[in-house]
Amino acid sequence: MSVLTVAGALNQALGQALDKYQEAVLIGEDVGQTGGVFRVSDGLLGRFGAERVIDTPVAESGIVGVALGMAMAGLRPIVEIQFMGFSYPAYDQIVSHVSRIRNRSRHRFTAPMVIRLPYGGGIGAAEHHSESMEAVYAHVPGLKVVVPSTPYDAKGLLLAAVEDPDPVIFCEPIRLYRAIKEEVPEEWYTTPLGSARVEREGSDVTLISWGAMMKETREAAERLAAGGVEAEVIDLRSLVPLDSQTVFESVVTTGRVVVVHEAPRTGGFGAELAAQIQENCLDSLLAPILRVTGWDTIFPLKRSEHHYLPSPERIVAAVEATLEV
Amino acid sequence: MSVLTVAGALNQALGQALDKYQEAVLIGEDVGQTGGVFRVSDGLLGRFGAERVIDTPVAESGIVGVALGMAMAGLRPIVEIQFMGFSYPAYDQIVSHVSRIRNRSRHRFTAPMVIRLPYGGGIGAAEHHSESMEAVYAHVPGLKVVVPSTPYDAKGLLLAAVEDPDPVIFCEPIRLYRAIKEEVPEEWYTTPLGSARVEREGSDVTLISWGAMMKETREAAERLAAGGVEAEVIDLRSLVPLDSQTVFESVVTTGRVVVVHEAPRTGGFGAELAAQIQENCLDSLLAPILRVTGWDTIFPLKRSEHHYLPSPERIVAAVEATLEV
Amino acid sequence: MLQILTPSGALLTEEPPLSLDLTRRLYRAMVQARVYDHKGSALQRQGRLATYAPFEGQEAAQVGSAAALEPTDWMAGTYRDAAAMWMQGYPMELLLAGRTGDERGGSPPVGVPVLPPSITVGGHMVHAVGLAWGSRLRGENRIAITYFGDGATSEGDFHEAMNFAAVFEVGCVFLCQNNGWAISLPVERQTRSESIAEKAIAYGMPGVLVDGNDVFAVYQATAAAVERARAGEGPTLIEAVTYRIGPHTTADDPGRYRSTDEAEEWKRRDPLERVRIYLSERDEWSPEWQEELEEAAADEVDRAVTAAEALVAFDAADIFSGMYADLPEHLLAQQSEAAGE
Amino acid sequence: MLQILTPSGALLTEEPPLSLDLTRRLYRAMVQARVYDHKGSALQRQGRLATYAPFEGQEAAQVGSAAALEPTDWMAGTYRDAAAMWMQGYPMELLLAGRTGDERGGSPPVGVPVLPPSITVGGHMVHAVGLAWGSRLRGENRIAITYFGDGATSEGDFHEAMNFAAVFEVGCVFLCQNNGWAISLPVERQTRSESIAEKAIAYGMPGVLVDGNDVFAVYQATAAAVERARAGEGPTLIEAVTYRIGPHTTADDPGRYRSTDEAEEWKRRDPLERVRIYLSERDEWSPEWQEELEEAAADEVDRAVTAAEALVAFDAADIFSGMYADLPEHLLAQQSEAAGE
Ligand SMILES: Cc1ncc(C[n+]2csc(CCOP(=O)(O)OP(=O)(O)O)c2C)c(N)n1
Ligand SMILES: Cc1ncc(C[n+]2csc(CCOP(=O)(O)OP(=O)(O)O)c2C)c(N)n1
Ligand SMILES: [Mg+2]
Ligand SMILES: [Mg+2]
Repeated sequence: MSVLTVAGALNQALGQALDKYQEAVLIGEDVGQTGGVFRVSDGLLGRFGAERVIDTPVAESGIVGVALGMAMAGLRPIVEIQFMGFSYPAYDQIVSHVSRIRNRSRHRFTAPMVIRLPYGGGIGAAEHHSESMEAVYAHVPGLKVVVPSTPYDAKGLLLAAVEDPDPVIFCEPIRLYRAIKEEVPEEWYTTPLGSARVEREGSDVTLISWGAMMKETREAAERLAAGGVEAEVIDLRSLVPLDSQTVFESVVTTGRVVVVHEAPRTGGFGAELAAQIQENCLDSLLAPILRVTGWDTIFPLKRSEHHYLPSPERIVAAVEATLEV
Repeated sequence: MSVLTVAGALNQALGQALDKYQEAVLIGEDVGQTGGVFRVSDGLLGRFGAERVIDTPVAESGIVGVALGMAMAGLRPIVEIQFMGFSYPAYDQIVSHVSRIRNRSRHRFTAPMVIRLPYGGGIGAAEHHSESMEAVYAHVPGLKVVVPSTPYDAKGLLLAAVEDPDPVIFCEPIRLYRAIKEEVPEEWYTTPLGSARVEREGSDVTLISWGAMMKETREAAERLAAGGVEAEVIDLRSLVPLDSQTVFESVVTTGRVVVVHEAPRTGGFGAELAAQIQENCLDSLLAPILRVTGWDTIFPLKRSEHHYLPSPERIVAAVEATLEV
Repeated sequence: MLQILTPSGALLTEEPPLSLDLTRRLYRAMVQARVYDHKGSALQRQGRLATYAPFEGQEAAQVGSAAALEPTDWMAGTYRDAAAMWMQGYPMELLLAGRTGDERGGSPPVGVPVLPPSITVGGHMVHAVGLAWGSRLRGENRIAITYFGDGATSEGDFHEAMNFAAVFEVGCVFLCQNNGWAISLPVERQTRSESIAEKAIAYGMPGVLVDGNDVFAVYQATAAAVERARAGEGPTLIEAVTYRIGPHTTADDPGRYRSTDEAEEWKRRDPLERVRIYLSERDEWSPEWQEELEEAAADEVDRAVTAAEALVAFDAADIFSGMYADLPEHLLAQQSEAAGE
Repeated sequence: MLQILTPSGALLTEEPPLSLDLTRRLYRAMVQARVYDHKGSALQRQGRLATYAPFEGQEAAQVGSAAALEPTDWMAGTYRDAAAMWMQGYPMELLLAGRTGDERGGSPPVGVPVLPPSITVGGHMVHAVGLAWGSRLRGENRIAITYFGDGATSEGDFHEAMNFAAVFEVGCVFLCQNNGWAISLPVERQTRSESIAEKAIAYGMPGVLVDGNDVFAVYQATAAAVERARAGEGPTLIEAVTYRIGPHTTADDPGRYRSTDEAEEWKRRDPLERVRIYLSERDEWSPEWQEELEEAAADEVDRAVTAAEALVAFDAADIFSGMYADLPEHLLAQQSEAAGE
């Protein structure tokens, strides 16, 4: 056991993955010499050499496409795209090829690869550096989409993603890279993809979130508890596959739901949750499912980030609104 | 008035747009010499010349990016991407630049452009030629997303999109290009973006759809009527902006909703509709909102298309399920 | 431009680059290709195939290059590269099955190192780079070849593939069949470079221009590039100058954008005819042999068509079963729903 | 490689390409740039700017090229091109406002033909092509220049921009500042081409290699390219060889990937010093004038900083108001919600 940040846990997991799988490679811009812009791959070039920790030219589509070729040749590539906002040049490779090669070839060629996307705002970065567009990956058949929010899960989910025989979009909350620390086992362990984590139990309302927004959600639950409202807090951890069962079980007890995400509201993954919940638990719903989300605007620059990011206040207000019904 | 197909109405609209706006240009692969793979721009090169009807190299990102530059210089480009499945190489230009230049420059530079995307399956085409990924555009702040289903609306919506000062993703249902004909006025008219059309009135259930799936939805409504069930049928026509009011008004009367789309279910635009409807009309809902959609699979090849595409039978069955509640 | 055998069958080098035996084999393969291609268009007209992309005129470019490979070398080609693909082991019936609209067409037997034909233009070249690179990291002695058209060179992914291959000295051969057209756009309006081969300079890579209708030239250039790749010296770009005699696909009408004179002109540079003359002058060709070849080729295509058409159609559950190694719950549920369970 | 003024200030041509007067103006602009740049890093350390991307060492490449433009010519540059941008009219306070994290920094006054700095690598070159092309279609006599780095040449969009410009003979000047590095990747591992200028061959476009630290050479090469563009003869690629003396951004630690020797070596080829010597040898420079320039430059930056910091922060409603010409209903509703109404 050591006490690690999310970045530290990911670093450990990457090292262990490269250790265990001779066929694993880490590939991306500046992942080697500098250890990545967030230093998540710090030290790995030294340990595993330039054949397996590969600094590439600035070409995201090429990175993903070449990694797919490697995967089909029997490697297990772990791709880093520097920021989720720079994954769009690779969108075609991801949607048209990575997600499809298994089906196109009826299992003959496969894409056991992980695409790591640091995502989310709150660090005062320039435009394009604060994206939360997980929904445009969750809608793509053939992908899995995973979002850890704690050091423990970051390691467990990353190792599960590396083991997975299918491509995984692995969203890493930038804001949480170094915001929290916890004990993380040294040894190899995996957190199954598709299992949500009930982080806090409660019977008055269900709060559902993932990734960076878990921090605000957690804080809101604490404030609500102080006011006598017991919120059940679910960290989805994985959007595809989705652990609907855990969600439904909670909703059936509480009857009230607030979904929290940083992405723009329209067409965000919160919509999918609301659709599934109402379809499966309509009779249990005591109030409409509310969404506390980023607005349908461009993520603002540093001086205005606070106007955009869902806050504990907004979450609490939404819960209060559902309790009034 | 003349009786036109969807393709014919679009052709007329393109000609009128190029006529009215000297700054309008049509740009894409094979749009000129051949009149487009679907012949939607037939005859326009001859009428307007190669400066305004531009056959480009095979490079979708370049087409969209260059068109954005033209738009910022004061033109009004109408882009054709041959099939929606080939718009992904341009996803970065659309998401990172076309949708954002207005906000990035606080109205100083704008993108009054239309991006035409023939979309949808059912014509037995090769892989990538049958995409229905409107949701990955609807989630992008700064865009508008429009989908006509009739010749009349095809013309009216296209002219509205051309007039619009902001970028419009214009999805053209391939399967309907020549499937229906109706009277279309010769003169210039626009169908406002963001207004749904109640195609059929009914009080038992609300069927919501758009684009190609209107055909199956209409057919389902007819079959239901034969069985004594009166369905209200709404053609959304525009996903962003969305005419929520028309939807809610119908739901309040019927209390039952089935959303029909061709796109994969998870994260499709049907989820957004369900989320909004339950949020605004929960008390009116007599049954869960159901979604009849494409599956979360790759759109299959010719021999299996019928296993994928929502059919009138599936829609009728869903309606019957909601009526049983 | 490298040419070894002129359109009239004259040899421009002292020694032929191929034995007579191999020449006869390649001629046979080209006859096979021609017969397959005509049959493909005919089947489409009968409604037995979905849209078909003819490659008449490009037989030497495909056959000559594929002949230079080892059986384990990777191949990533396009919808128009059937002959190259089956020469590298892709079963003809699967190529046809793909064209009937059956997913199983994309699934060559284990051991066949050929990706299913690329339908997107430009997206597959990076895969070839990754295949060769991945095999190198695994210590395998395999290189890759990727086929693409003149139009594909305009896509960003062509650029990224070429650059990655060059920077990392990947053993990948880039074989461009410049057939003059990308649907309705002539190559002169696709690019302003003097040739496509010349684009190699931008990547510090050798670029070779060959007469793509000369099977000797194509073979020789590809063999050299393959040798270079296998020796770990990196990639090569080969431009095989050829012509698409037929329409872009059976859905296309070339009358809208080009004169028939052009195709007639190119027919005089036919890739098969010059080899026929060459062999004939050496008493290695006879009308009887030609007939034999054509019959065998037709039989082979018929056999493949029968096999492709014998595939029992998918049921609804099958369109799910290719999606993941293990279907997640929501897909299992949808699968049952689709199967009407 | 075109060089006119050596690092030691010697003129390699008989006649200087610029008058002494213009030389003094460009020197002044470079001093302004140097002062701005140092101040930018300092302000970032004080927490007054978000991450800042220094461009010390690249002053001649930016100033020399921008000086060759007409005031109405379009410009699309990057996060590292402040000097080029303000020379073309982009207010310095807006560049700084952008760096404080204020959207208004992206909004130059009407009439300033400069796009806000590109943050994505490679995406803006196609815009420059469209701007020049669009202006041509409107019958305006405007060309475009786009600035980008060595790293950006690896992106697919570079390729597509170059190809479109060449095929359609668009009046666009592609100015690559090859500063040796793309974050931690040296240019030798970015591409295997002999030079970046040479990549022009792939597009049938002239490519020019210049000493990017020689303001005379950069000016002359750009003026020629601009003239060519304006005459309707099409695009040119210019590679200005220079060096990023500072870190990639204030968040970067170059110690992780390069030796300080390299920067020291390049400081001996400083773009300002050679002009100083040149002017000084012609009695056009004095320590007093230098002091005057530096003071004026510092005043100008201070003025700009004050103006940038004087912008009253957005309220919540403002983050919506830039989204569409007319806000649709759902955004109006969200705007009220955000404003707590
Ligand atoms: C990304 C993408 N864009 C557009 C298309 C439509 N399309 C199919 S083939 C083709 C032309 C390709 O020309 P070329 O590369 O020369 O190959 P050829 O067809 O001549 O063999 C186009 C534009 C596509 N399949 N994929
Ligand atoms: C599409 C995209 N990918 C990655 C990045 C991250 N990034 C920012 S600057 C940079 C290096 C660019 O190098 P170069 O083009 O040489 O310009 P320089 O920074 O040296 O001026 C990278 C990779 C980005 N901003 N955009
Ligand atoms: Mg071609
Ligand atoms: Mg650089």
